[in-house]
Amino acid sequence: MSAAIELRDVRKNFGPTEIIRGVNLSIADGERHAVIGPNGAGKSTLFNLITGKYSLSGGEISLRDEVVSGLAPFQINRKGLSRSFQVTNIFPRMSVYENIRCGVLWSLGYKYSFWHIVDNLKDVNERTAEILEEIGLQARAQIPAGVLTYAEQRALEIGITIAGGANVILLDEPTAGMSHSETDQAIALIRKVTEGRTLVMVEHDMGVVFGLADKISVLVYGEIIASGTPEEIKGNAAVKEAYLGEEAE
Amino acid sequence: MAELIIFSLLNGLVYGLLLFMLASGLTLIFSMMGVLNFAHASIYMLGAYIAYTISQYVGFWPGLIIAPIVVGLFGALVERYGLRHVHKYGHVAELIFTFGLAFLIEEFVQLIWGKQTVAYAQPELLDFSLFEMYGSTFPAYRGFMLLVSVAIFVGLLVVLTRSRVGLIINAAITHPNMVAMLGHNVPLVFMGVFGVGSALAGLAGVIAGPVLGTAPGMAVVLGPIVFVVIVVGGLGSLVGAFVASILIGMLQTFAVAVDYSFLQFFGHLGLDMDPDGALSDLYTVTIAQLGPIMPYMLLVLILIFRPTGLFGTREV
Amino acid sequence: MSNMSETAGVARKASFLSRYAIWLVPAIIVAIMPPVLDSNVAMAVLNQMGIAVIFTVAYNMMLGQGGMLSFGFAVYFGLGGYFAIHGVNIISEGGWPIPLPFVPFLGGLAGLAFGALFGSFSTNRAGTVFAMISLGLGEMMASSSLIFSKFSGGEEGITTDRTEVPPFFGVEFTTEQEIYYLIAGWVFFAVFLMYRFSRTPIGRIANAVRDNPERAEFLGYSQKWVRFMSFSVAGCFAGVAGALFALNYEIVTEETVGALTSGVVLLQAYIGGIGFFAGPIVGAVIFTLLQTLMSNYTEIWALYVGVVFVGTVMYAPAGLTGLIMMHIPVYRVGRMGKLTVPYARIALPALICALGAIGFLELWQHISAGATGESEIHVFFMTLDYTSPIPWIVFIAMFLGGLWDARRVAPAVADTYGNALHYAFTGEDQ
Amino acid sequence: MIRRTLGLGVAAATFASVASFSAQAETVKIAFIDPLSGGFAATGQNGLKQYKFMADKLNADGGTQFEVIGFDNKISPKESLIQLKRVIADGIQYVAQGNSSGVANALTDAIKKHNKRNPDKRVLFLNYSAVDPKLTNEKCNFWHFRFDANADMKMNALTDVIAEDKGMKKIYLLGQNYSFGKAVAAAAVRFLGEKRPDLKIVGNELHPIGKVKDFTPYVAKIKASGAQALITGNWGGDMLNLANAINSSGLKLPTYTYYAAADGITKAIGKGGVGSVRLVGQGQTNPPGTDEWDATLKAFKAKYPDGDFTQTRIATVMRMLKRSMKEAGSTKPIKVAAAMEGMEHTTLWGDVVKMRSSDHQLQMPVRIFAHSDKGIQHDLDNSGFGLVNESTVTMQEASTPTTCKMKRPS
Repeated sequence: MSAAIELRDVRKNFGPTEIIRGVNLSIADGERHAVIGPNGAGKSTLFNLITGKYSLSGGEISLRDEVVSGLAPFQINRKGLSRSFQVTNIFPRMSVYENIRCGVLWSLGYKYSFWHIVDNLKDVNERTAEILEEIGLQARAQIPAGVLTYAEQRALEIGITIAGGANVILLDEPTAGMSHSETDQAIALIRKVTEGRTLVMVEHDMGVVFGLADKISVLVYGEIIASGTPEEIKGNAAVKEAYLGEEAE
Repeated sequence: MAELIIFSLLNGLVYGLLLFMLASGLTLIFSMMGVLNFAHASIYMLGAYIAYTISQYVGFWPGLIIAPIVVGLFGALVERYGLRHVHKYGHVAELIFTFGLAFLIEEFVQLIWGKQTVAYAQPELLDFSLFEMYGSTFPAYRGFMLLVSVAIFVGLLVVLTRSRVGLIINAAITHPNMVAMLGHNVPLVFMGVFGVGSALAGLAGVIAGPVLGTAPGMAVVLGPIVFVVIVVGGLGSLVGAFVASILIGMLQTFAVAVDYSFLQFFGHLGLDMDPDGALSDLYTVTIAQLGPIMPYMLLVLILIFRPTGLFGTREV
Repeated sequence: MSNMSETAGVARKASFLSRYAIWLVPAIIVAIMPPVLDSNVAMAVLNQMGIAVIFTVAYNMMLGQGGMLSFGFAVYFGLGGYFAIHGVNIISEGGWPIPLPFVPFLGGLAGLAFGALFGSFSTNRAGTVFAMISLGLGEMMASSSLIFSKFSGGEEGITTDRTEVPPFFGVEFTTEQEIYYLIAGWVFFAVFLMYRFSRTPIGRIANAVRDNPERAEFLGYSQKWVRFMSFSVAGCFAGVAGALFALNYEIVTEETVGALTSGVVLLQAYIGGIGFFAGPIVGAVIFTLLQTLMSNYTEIWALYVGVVFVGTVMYAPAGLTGLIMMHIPVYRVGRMGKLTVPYARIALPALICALGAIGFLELWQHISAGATGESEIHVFFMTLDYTSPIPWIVFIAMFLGGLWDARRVAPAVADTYGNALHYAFTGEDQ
Repeated sequence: MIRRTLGLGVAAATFASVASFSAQAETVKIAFIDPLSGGFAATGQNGLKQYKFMADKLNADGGTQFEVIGFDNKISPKESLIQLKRVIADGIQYVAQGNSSGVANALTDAIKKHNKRNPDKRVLFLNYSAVDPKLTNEKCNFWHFRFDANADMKMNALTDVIAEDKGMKKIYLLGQNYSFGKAVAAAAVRFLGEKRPDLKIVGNELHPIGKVKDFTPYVAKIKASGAQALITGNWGGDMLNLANAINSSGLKLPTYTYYAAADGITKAIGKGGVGSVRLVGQGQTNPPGTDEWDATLKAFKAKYPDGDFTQTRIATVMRMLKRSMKEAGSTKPIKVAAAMEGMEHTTLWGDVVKMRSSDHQLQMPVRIFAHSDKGIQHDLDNSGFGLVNESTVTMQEASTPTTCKMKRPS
């Protein structure tokens, strides 16, 4: 089985500061992989490198054996990788429905079409309605996204991310800032919508991580110090020292 | 030839320094507040008109002081009651607001002072020639313009590098988000900078009015050029604005002096082009004729290839 | 027609009539205008309006829908005009069998070509960088049009005689009425196409890129390419408008590509409301009316337009259309009646304030215009003597009094509206 | 200015009628389309005053009454055509324009087209100052009459003076970059080439019209070229700014001009131009020629203390128009035009002039004036300086041939 994503000796400097210092990571198809680590460990930077927002200072990233490092975000997205953002990143002045539809349009091949009328595209509208149902926002479809509640916006964020039908989904702290009950709903939602896809997520909430992930990597100071199943990570002494121990205090 | 170069240098310097007086205020405002103030040149025009009115009653010299102060206060009011109000709608709305303000100022100027050029004259005290060279004279008034501009440049430099206010402004230019965290009253600083920037533009108007003519169209002529200066100079760089001002001043003055065209260039290469052909405009055009386009070509090229400008540290 | 709160469409099952009424009703009105009005002046005003409508809607494809603020959009308008006018001259000299109504295609092609050319390097970024590049390009093209006079005719511009081209079903376009129908036809065609464009995938994605270019990139869209396409298409329709201008006035000069033309289109779009498809249409219609009608009565009409513009930017950033649209929810629940009295209450002092200001400015204008020997002027159909202090005092008092009262009642009126809106959304009073 | 907009028929009394007149006399409206704002406004505003003044003067004699209405064209050909549409919609059939040949070229085309398309609403174009030779040559048409000497006629006279100065070897041409400026440059090159092939043109430059505020760089260039004299057709703000720049650089150079007088220019030239600035024109003011002309100039000054009656041909336009209407017994443009063709007329200052039928170019004596403060009866800009007669070229000598093939409406 080929790896969904593979990082080989990935490095990133900002000026003289090295943020990512040679990360090697291979994530198998269909795996749910969580990246954890203390603040400032470089988790978000790693996401930004994978998705093409930042360019690499060294190393190589491939998606299904195809090298994607050096491509623009939209090019990487077209190869089947989609991401969400830590800070809610939606289209605030457009309706919820349109937010989702923007993601759907590309994947169904309408791309930059200037001939089709969106309202008449049955496949697009059906797919959009499906996703809306999945994320539980059907009732809010016509509301401008900017006026949704925070939890709804997070759900929409995930909805937009999966709307393109990407096989590899990167979620950046999907439950940040949520209450307990909201978090539980979010876990259920993520589990549901990423069924059969590869999931990579950055998360602080250990409950979410251990509830969702098949495998966990621990990133500390730009290096992966451990990688394994939740049980292995729980038992790893180095991790405890560097991260979990700190968390326990 | 030497005389042409010397006089072109002097005239370019006068024009360039005049541009700097406008650009310095604009670049401060732009760097701190992120607002490209379209009305800046209109404020320059207001300075000239107000000084003209003052000169009708008490002569040129009081106007030199009073007009910039009046205009500065006007600028501060614009910031306080206009720009600050629009700020919540974002930068594009601010840009459009200043654009509308420029339009409005021009209309009000026409309402108050009429549509024709007004007879704003230089003071008789300076109505003599400073020196003569190769049979041409250099008017004392231009010397005075040079003097005022240089004094302003030096003054700004001293204030910005030596004083406490200067330190705050410097910090605000390079890190606009940091100043609030240091506990300074940011709205007050903004209002102050807008007022001082306007006063500088007003002063430029006061001294340029008699030479370039005081007419309702004077803002439109200079406004876009000042934008070129600050973009080329670079965001947040007063030195950049200075260098770019002189550069544009020289560029425009020297361009007039050069009658060279592509036709001649091709001629040197041994190519004969038909000077009356259908596309002949493209190669018979002389550098002198291209003078008005050059700053804008520079602007577009800079924005495409070096959006930070020559001396800037941040992108526009 | 709002594109801020787009609806699903699939859910909407509009009958044929109500769906097309929005196009049909204006079409009928436009068609019967000439016999009803029967005036060349009115035709001239309407022709100008039609051209402004296409131009402004095209502009808003960039500003309102694509988030690109251009200060040099006249470039495409003017080039469309130049190409069209050369086209007419070539057609009439060469005896080509191309009738006049097809000439705007030429303008559109020119606009498209130059839109694509300049768009290719100016759409990398939105915001201030884009605005400044557009300003630079605008100034460059305006100056160039004076220098390259073989193409542009320099200061004098290029003129033509539109009746020299082959007649179109016997119509030679000699009268204002005939050219009116040509322009009106093109207005419907162009506005329909532009509306249609806003409903296509690229049109929707242009909105997405406007709102959040980064997010759009992570959905597979190149923000540059999306902007580039909107830009080129907008340039195309600006070219069509420029061509119609050339056909209407039979002259194209450097001002057609100049900064003032670029500024006016921004003014029109913004006053009308850039957030709505219909906004720029409203803006173009109102601006043209102000420009043509108001200038019959006052020399300082542009000043009033400036005041309206700055007022719009400050207090009604959604434009006139926005003011109407914000009442639609209230209207739907039948609560407009509750707003009538408070609105009338504030309209009265506001009107007094405005009349005072206008009277004052008119008096002032007549002083500075310096009409020799006459001290009588006509304001609001009254004859006033501006050397007497009385009209001055009255106008100033009206202005200040109206302003004071309007500001006093404004918060209460705003509250009433807020309550009505609250009711519209929640079904209960606050 | 359109009174019946959108068919509302609102009769706003925007313009008070200029004078009281007898009830039966017909009132003819004349649309004055010229720059009333911007850099050339001074010239346009002064022209409008002269038209209104002449209208009042002629109205006082009884007969056909004139009303002159100003339309601001911002010196733009496009704006002029928009104003022309208003003028036509207002039912005005006489258009007076003079500033900028670019505008005149556009207007003459538009009026020709309009008259062809609307034979019932024809318009007559009274060109009092746009001197591009094209207007009475390849672009000539029946509806256009020119009352000013064209650029060729004027240059012919100017170069006569220059040619006599045997010491003159190098000359510089500077003009505005539009049809008139180009026409002046072309005429100068042609006539100097004919009259003084040895004379070298060391600079032939066109600058953007109305855009240059500071001519100092141009003056430096002229100085550097070693020119002994300057020929310029600049007018309005462009002449004013040029004069200021020449003065402030201390350059003392013989300058041959078309329009370097009044509207602030005479004042700006001041002492520096005495003995060096010359101007080609036709109506003399110092000495005034006739008593009536002297009285007219004085009356104008009394009414408009800040103005000057500088565009003397305006007097001729109005007087010839009134005479044509009387002779035609009609105010219909086609009849008036027919009466005006070939008309011989004595101007207020005593010259005999003739409207040539073949091209509608008024034939007249052309004079060279010198800027001076000696022998001035009527100064300009209230400066004490004015224009004195230096030499006169007779009507026959001043005449230049035309290529016009006049087509008359049947």
